[in-house]
Amino acid sequence: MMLLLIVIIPLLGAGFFGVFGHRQWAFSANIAFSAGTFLAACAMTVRVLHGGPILAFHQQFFIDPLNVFLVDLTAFVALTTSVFSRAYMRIEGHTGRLNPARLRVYHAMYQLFIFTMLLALTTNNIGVLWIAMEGATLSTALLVSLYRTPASLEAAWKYFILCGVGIALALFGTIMVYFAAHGVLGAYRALLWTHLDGVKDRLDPAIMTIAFVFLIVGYGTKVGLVPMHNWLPDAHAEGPTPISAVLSGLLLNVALYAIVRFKVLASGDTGAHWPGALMMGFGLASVLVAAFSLARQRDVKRLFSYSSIEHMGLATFAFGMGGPLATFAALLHMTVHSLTKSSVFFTSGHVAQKAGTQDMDRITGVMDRNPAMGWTLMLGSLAILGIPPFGIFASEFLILTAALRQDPWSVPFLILGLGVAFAAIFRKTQAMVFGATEIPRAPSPPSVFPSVLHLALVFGLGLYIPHALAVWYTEAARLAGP
Amino acid sequence: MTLDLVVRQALQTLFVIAAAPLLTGWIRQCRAWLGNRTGAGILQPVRELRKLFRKEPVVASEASALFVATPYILFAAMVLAGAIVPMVATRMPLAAAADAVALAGLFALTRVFAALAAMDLGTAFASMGARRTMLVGFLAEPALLMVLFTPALISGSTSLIVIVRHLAGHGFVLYPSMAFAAAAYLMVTLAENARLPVDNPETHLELTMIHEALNLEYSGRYLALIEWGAGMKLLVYIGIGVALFLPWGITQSHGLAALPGAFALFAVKLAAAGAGLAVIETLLAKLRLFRVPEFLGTAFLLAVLGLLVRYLLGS
Amino acid sequence: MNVPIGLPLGLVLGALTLWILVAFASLLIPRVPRIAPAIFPLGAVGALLTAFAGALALGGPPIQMVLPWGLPGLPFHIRLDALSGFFLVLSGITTCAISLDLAGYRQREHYPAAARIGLQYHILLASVALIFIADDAYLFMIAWEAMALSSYFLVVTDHRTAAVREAGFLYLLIEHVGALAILVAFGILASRAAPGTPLAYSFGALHAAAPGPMMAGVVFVLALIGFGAKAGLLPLHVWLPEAHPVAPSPISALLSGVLLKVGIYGLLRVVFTLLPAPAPWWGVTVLVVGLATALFGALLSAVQSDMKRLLAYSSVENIGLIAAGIGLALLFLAYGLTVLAALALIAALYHSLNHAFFKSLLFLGTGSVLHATGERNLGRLGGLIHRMPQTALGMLIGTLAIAGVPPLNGFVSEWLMLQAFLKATALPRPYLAMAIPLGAALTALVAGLAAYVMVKFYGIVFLGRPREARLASATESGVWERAALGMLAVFCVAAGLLPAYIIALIRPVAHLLTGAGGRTAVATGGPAADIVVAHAAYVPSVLWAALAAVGLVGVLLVRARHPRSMRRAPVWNCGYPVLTARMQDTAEGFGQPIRHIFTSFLRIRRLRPGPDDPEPRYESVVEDRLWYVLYLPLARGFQAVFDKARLLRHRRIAIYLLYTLATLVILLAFAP
Amino acid sequence: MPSFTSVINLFAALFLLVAFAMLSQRRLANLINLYAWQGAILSLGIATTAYGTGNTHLYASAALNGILKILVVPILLRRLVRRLDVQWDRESLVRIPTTMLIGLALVIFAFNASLPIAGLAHTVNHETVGIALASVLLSLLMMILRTTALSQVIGFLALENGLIFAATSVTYGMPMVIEFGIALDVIVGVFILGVFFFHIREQFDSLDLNRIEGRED
Repeated sequence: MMLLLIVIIPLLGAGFFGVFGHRQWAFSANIAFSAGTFLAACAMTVRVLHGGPILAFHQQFFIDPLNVFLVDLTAFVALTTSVFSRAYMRIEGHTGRLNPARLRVYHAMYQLFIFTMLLALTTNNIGVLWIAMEGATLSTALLVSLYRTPASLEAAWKYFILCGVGIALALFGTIMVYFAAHGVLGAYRALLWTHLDGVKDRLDPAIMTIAFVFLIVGYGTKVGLVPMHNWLPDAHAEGPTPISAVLSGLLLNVALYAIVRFKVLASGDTGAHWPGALMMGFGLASVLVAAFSLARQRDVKRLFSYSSIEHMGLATFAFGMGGPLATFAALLHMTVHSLTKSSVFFTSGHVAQKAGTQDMDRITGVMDRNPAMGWTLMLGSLAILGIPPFGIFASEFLILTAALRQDPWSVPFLILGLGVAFAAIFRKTQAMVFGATEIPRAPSPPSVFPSVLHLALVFGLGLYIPHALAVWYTEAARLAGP
Repeated sequence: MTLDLVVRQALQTLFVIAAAPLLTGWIRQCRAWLGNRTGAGILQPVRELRKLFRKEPVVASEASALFVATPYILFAAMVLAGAIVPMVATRMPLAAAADAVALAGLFALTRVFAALAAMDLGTAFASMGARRTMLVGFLAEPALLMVLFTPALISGSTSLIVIVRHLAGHGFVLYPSMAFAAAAYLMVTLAENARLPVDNPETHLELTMIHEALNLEYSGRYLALIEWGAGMKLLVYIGIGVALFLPWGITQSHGLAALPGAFALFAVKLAAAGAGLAVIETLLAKLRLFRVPEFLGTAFLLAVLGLLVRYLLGS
Repeated sequence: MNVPIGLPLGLVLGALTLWILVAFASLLIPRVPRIAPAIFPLGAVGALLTAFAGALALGGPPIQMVLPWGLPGLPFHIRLDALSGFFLVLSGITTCAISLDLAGYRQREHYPAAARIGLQYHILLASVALIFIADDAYLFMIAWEAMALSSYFLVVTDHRTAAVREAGFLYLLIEHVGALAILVAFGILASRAAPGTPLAYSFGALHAAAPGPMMAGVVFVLALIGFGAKAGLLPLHVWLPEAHPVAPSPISALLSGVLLKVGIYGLLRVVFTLLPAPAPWWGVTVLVVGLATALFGALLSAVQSDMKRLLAYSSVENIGLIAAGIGLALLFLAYGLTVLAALALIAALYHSLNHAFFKSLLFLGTGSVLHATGERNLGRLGGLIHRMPQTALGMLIGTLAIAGVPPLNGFVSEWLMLQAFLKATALPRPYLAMAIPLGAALTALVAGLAAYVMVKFYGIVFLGRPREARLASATESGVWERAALGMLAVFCVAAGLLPAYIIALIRPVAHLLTGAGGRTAVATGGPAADIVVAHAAYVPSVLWAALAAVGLVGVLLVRARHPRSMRRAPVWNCGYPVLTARMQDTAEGFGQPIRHIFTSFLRIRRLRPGPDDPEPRYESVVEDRLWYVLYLPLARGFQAVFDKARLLRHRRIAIYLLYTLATLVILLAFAP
Repeated sequence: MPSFTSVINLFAALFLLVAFAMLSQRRLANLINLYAWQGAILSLGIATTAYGTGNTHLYASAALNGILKILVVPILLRRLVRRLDVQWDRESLVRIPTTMLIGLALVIFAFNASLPIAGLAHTVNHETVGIALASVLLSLLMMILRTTALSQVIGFLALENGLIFAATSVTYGMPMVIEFGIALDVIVGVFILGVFFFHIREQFDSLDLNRIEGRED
């Protein structure tokens, strides 16, 4: 039942806001629903930690260490984002950039989006997984175009078409998996991951090859892997900031989660090598292309969305390497990245809102204007750049270690990517945070709290990973990394 | 035992202090003779010093303590140098307390102080002189060190005493490397002591002078101390040259018996060196200032060449 | 020394906690101004604690400890051995003086950012101490980057001017590139460890990894790049002359005095204690790079007109000398001449200590001058010895020390360095044995240049006439600043007069790193505290006692014979009546001979006055050739790649769909 | 039973043919008709499979697809065309014959790519997989080559048709819940697209992609 709550609460929320989403108190209600989801997630986590994996509803739902921590992460970031969006979207509403009708759409779609992601994470049925991913695309398409500006519409259009095509290809891949499996498992169970996992060594490799190609291209589009990444910067830059935060922090993770699940199947018991190699290739390409695209960005949210591409590439690369250490690192990287990146998006969104522009050349002196915001932006971008003692350094440290052990050839590329990314992003951040400004000191915004909270968590993870969490990651790594 | 150490030390030091003006006078006299002039006699510098000491010194009102202290520092440093170099005997406490590198350091100390004191008043000529002194210095110092290294490599130590013992001990051996070193050393000596062709000790033409420019503002006893120090510097340089290239006759015995002979021999060496210096100065014309770096560069290269030859021939 | 075994480590940890507390306490300064005067003195106390702990550790056995934090399977290891101890002493004493100066500095400039400086400065101190005691790569990297960041924030204290930001960015960028290199170096070592241990990052495990010569070479090169970037070795020195001038002076002192030494520490730690026995080419590389750096730094510092740039380049020079010593030590070690290696290492470490003292001294003094006059350009200073006599005295000592003039400490390390070079004849390879004397020659040349530079520096700033009218209003600096200067000056003199005791401090380190047994080539001690290398003695105490005696006797005699005192009068100046400050030699003028001699090494921009200029000023700016040879082309290359990467962005969705289709087709075509 | 497999193959061939026709067709009305035809073929194919294999839920699936793709979506699209009065697709950069050649190449490629599956063609011959793959790629190609938003969407829907076809003919249909899910997604998608079109229209007063994709980033 707990499990059901997780998906039901946001669904109810979506319906609820479909009616009341335009009211003043909707902002707070949004927090309430997200909090409910988060509590349900925590309760379920406790159960999993004690009772072990759960199968529910004719095995349609499935919770194991691999997805439970993603569920928690999703619920948590959804909660903090709702706290942030309360402050942020209020201002948007008051400044009249959004009318009540659109606020209604916003809230409804926000909850729907959370629902689809949680569904995608918790389902055991790869078909439902696909439907959920498609649903996530559809629900966010309208959010991206929320401002109805030409730019936002173009972004939404790109987003819809590219991700739609990607998702469609993923469906073809799913069908192929089913095709490979239903001879073995029979029509009903051939879509249930648990069963597929059981017989993965008996699935026909030829079909699984084609299937995995389609799946990685399809879901990879949503992860933002190069060269299918071009929807990502626009969608992040044009949508409202809370959406950018959840897109970067959560949706990418979920899509990557899907790929990892299928990698487990495709590489089979024998641990066929090429799916991993494929992921490593995509990962490296993403890291390099994203790093080299960073330097020329002028829009602050665009800048950080490219950095999301880079980090997702890093995680994909690590998953591709496989092995307990690399997979552990990749999971850790997913966690810290989504925390840090959402925090960075919060802050930069605020900065842009205050400055009235997302053009970085016209934003200066944040430190003078508002020290709290200046420090969060500075430390956040340093954290995203993998400066210790923030958690991303820990994960990158582990990834490099694994790479040096397993695939030393890749290390120069990784280092190059990291170095270039540092130069590009830090130059911009420094120009924004420091420098003189005419705008008078503003009181620190109420919602600096979520970003600070995230940064604090990431900071802690860099210095000390709690035992429970470590065990949990190791467990998940065992599942995900053959 | 220790007493005779102290005696030797004291005697040599006093000898250096006393002989410095005479050496200057002797060189001037020789130059006069070579120039078909009668000259003022060897004692002329002594008279000058006495006169200067009597005069009341005039010090610029902007002068700082550094300006006043410098002459004493220069003088004392030169006395110390005179005490360190084994000119007549090797068994001396101070000679054992410092080696060739320390000696070079001592010269650097005097140079730096002289230059700083010259810059103190902020007159155009003095600061120009300071610049030129430092220019000569930073080129001459490494050359000097390189010269000292050649015998140091031969004897395996930078201690002048060890060098003297080693070179004198092996009888009259010709080290080709030492030839290079000697040539380089001569050039360094000329440059460091403001002799021709680098600087003309007689001149007072402001634009060309180096050493004199430093002393423009000094008078009375301060000028006297500086001039005396300069004289001792020249003597010490000759003394080092003797220790390195003509170490024979420097007593290494314990007793004091050998001292008079050693002193006499050293005096002869000094006189010869002074005369030679006079000849060189008469023959050479002054270089343009821009040529000075090339001159010292040559000295430096010669010294390095000496080192390499030392390695190549092992001798 | 029979002290409780854990005491030194305990002291260091105590100092760390104290610093952290002070750091966060200083956040309260705006609210509770009362606490402000206590902040920096407390920091100084912490610094003294670390210095004391380091001194204890030098005598005692190494102490280890494992903290419960860190990555799973990789807790934090800390360890305090002789090497850490020595550097703790170095940084402790220096930072103590700097803290004292800051105590006054904060009172002087009523910084709005007093709180910020207090916070970051103490975090910086803590991270530096942590680097010295870190015993695993992860903790080391954390401390390392913490140091980089906090120092960066201190450098950009005055972040409203663009130049400061640019310098800060360059600093942190090079810093970070270096950090990546170090990270990979550690990673390679760890990847060579036993397969069972995925995270073999404790220094013990890294040492046990014992990679083959090939891999060891790679690690060595990476370490040299990483730590060289920190220390400012060629060609990664470019951040120094940019960052030092823009930083507040005490921070410049910290950068030059301590942080550069952290780079040296890292190099020693990795190359000597983590890697297996060195190959000869390592030593040659370090030696050559070091000498090149030294010469380059000396030349460029000779032609600077900005006080702090001049000092920054002279730091480059000194680091080069230190590196040369280390290279020599490696070379000796590679051929098994541990005793000589110990000698070279002692010379290098001695010079590190000296440089920490006198360079911090000079930067602090520069800070006082800067505050008193608001002027950094040598061409606008002069005659300050009359306005700020005590500062001038302290600076004189610093100047003589860095000029390598006896009886001060700079000369001692130079002496040891030259002795080490002379011992190179012991090398079995003739071509090496022949090449090394050239090294000695270069060292001597560099020392001479250093003297030239410092005479220029001191003479133009403190002597002569004030070149600007407003200098007349300059006043002596505060008590705290003078206390800091005095402290460092005393240490310079002490290290110059009592080398035996300093060497006694360093010897355990030399033994630890070279494995030379009880004896080293340099004998010390004796009643006169002399140091002897191969019969060549240097006994400063005796020598300078004698010098003082002679000087005194001279004075007394002269006074006794001619009691009349001097007469004060206007400057004679060859009888030329008018004398203005503009007749003096300028900084450019003083540098002219160097520019003239080494013109091919330098890139000079001359700004000549126009013919009808009422106040003609000749100015010549000398630029770093490496910018134009190396960095600008590199930057241009990256720009080009950025533009290429931009071509991937296209306006049409169709193109993106085409990417997808193409990817699909290619993958299907090549899938197994 | 070979007879019904051959029937399926026949439908498959027709399916591919229609895909080609859509690739060449530039008049939007005809394009929509073709799409309807494709839907018809699809549902017939599903029905045949249902008859042949006798698992009844496929009939439902056939009906669902029929309603959706012969009636609902075409009607919606026609209304859109009328409301936005766009009749013709703009001349694309690539000429029709070239387009056909590329398409042909893709088909051949798809067949080869699906060859390995022939190994275990226990249920069905691999041509069907190949054809499904081919039609997917063809629709993708169409989306690339078309220059108005509407025709791009039709391409997208065709792509989705190809997927359903693959699902049913290759694997005798996915479980019902999936079928419904997919169908739901299609409907929602079309609706959202409709909304989009009006936004786009009011912003750019055109559906011309070149106008929409105006800005550099």
